[in-house]
Amino acid sequence: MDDRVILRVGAKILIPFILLFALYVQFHGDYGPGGGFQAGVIFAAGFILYALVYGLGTAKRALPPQAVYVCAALGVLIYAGVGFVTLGLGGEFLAYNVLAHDPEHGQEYGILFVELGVLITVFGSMVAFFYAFAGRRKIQT
Amino acid sequence: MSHHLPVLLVVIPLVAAPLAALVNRPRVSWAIALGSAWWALYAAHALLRQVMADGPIHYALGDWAAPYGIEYVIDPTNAWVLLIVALMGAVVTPYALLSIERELSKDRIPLFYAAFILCLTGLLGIAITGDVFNVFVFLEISSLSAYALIALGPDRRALTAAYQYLIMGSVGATFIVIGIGLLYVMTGTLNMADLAEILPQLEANRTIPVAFTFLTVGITLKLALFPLHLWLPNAYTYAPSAVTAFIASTATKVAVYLLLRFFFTVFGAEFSFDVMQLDKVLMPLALVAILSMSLVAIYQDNVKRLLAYSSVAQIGYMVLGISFASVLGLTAGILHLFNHALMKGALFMAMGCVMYRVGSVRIESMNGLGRAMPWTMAAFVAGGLSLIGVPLTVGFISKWYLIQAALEQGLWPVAAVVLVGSLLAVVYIWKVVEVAYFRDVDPDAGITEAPLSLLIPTWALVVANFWFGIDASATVGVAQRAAELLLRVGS
Amino acid sequence: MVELVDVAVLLLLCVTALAIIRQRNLFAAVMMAGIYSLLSAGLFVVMDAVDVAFTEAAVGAGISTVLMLGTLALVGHQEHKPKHRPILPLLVVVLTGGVLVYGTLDMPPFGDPDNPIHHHVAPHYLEESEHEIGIPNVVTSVLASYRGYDTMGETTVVFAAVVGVLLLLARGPGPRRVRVNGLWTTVVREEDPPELEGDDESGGADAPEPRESDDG
Amino acid sequence: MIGLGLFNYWVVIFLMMVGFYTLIARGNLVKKIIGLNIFQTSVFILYITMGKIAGGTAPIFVQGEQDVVYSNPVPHVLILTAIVVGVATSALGLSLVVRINEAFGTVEEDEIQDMAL
Repeated sequence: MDDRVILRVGAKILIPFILLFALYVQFHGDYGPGGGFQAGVIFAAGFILYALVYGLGTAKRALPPQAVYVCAALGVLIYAGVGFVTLGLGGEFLAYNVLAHDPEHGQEYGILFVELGVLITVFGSMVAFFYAFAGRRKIQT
Repeated sequence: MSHHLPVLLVVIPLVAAPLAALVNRPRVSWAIALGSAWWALYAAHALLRQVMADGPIHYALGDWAAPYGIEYVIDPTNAWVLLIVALMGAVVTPYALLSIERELSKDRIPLFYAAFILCLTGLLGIAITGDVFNVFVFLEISSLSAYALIALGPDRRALTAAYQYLIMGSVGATFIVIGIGLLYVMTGTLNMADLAEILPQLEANRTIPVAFTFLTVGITLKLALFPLHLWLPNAYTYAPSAVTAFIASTATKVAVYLLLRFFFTVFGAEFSFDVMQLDKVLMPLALVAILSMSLVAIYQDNVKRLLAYSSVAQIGYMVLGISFASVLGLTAGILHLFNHALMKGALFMAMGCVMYRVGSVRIESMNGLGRAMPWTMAAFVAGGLSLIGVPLTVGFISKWYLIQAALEQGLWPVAAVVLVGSLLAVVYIWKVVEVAYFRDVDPDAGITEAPLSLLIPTWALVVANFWFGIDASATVGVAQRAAELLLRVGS
Repeated sequence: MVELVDVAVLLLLCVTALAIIRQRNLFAAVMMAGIYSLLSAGLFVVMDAVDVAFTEAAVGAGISTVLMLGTLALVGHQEHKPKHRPILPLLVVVLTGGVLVYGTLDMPPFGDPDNPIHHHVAPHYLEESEHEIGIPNVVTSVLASYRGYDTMGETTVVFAAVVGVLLLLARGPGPRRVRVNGLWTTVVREEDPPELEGDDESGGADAPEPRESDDG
Repeated sequence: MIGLGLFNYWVVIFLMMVGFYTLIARGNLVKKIIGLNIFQTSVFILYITMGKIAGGTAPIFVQGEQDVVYSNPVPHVLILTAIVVGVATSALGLSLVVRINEAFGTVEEDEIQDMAL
């Protein structure tokens, strides 16, 4: 590990910015290009970079596979949950208008939450894919 | 509540899947799967009743009116398909409990049920939607989970079967996407009803026929119509028993439904059959499928593979019904969707019982099983009779309508092929019966009857085979209504 | 100017695609597939699809490439020479392509604002989105609200893939194979219980070195 | 830009067919997935090409600007969905490849077929 100082220092500097950028993409998706999906992938990419540089074991200690797997399922539940909330408030499924007093705010909240669901599932899924492939050992012969 | 029934039908299983994955207790996951499957059956049945009584149901998701938003549209045809899918889900899930515990390691069971419910969700979602791109999304949900489910089979060839299915399925899905894109570029809409309205107004052009071709080929790949059936025999043979029973009785049915929907609702019968001359392609393919695949089935040593080839032949019957483009023909095809699900479900589930006790479904391992597992083999024989088309079974009803439809158009050679297909079915079913009832059982093997939780679902389907074979008025009524609406006659 | 970039990128895409077919070293092929994705992302920017370009760059050139490399590290990277000439696939491809080209002949020309595609549903989104939804990015408003149900389906597709991948890969370190009399034989089925326990490597048994081949 | 006529579509069709060919003609299971990716990415280009309007701009409103022509957002939305579906399919396909390699010791189709008989 010691012979990759540049890589480690470089990653250390880059990763916070990648994660920050992901958050920007998530919350700026209403005004510019971006949204939950892109943010999720970038978030995952930042984390995968961490795993590549510092080793899979360290990465799994920081973010256990079980947590990643819960994320992947949780996002779907959040998305569908927004739908159930709108049903409960008397609207059609995913009709965000009923979420607030005026439709425009309702749409804003609805989009915020479903994009959050997308972010969580996509982040969880991409890292889960990475763990699954990287954690598989080569066949010993 | 009942107003939201269409969306709840799909969304409750969709939410159940992540829950089943999260609880991580095999039996609890199974219970969640069972609950969502039975809910789907209840909802699908309620929808069918509502549609038959009050006409089509529309549900605007997100409250955005079509064509700006995505819309669920339910008419007799897809209510019928929804019921088939939900029914098979509801019957196979209780069956899966022990069958899967035998065939899969324990730590995978929660994920197995998650994938199983996702597959159910996807199939329901395809059948219920009125938006062509939404079809693609749900098609992928069902396909991805089906690939994973098939790969779980105990034999290593399950992996290659799943891979082959994944490649052919993805080609099919991509073709469908191309077709949708071409339709969209010419019309500017993705809503099926809207497309149906705009397409006839377009002047003759070369893009729409190409879109039609790509959609047909793409769906046909998913449908496993001869000669694009290559993925099916391996997939059905090597998948876990419960998965084979479920997928064999639902996935291809939903693909047939998509064909019906695109041919008759979106493009219209006139375009599909008069302009594109679809019957001249479909009918020969269906006839070749019936004859050649029944012949191939006779030469199989593995009973699941035998039944898989028989399924390809049976898909031929359904497509044959469509290719007549008449009310009788469509009625026969739509009826056979349901009837074939009942018979193949029963047959594959009987084989699952054999797998449970014997650990193999090769013909030579079934010596004397008629005595060792009387109920299982009786179910197999009953399903076989239905497959052949003996009177008092549902198979007879399907073939009766099919032959009538052929004779109505004076196509007596076609009717003859249907009969020959039945005779071939006698031969391959007899192969199994002979071994099971006329060979001596190996007394040391100590094989006993399958447990009740496997037998009861199997026999439920067997009873349905006779029930709807003796009194077909309900099923024929729905199928005929669906056919009339698709052809836009009498309404 | 736009046309020039468009044509140039398309030609580069063709070159890359053909190079991928010819390349037998799969590592190189995967890298070129990444380039292909990146180039198409560039093309999407030229065609005003910034959201798509963003995603394609992150997924096609990022995640897909990582997954492919992960696979190659496990399965080896040399492709065999095909044994026979692929006449049938070539026929299928030429036929499919021919049909598609035939289908384009009556399609409205590229970029024409009079295309039917721009006149039915799309203008509604562009005109109404601002006061119906209230956010400036129309792609986001269509994605998350007008066609929000599709997006829920999409999220479910990703989840389905996770379920599938975990079913196939997550449990067990995989079987061991040994060579017996010149034949490969699997000696430990991964269904065997002892192997199943060995998965949670949150300890530190193999901590620092995930794989040998992909940190370049 | 209208001057390009159908040229764009034809190049895209060529790209699609290159991917399709790799998918059906090659025996290496990883190469097939690469082919599938190219095939799908090219279909994405086809969709985005359809949505382009000459002189248009990305469909994001800018405060205070009038008379702007926006490109069609719908294909963008559809393709965003399709990209996700595509990566999900590749991930599943690749995990199957890994398992096939473990079970058969090869990822070449013809060798697997010899063994599976």
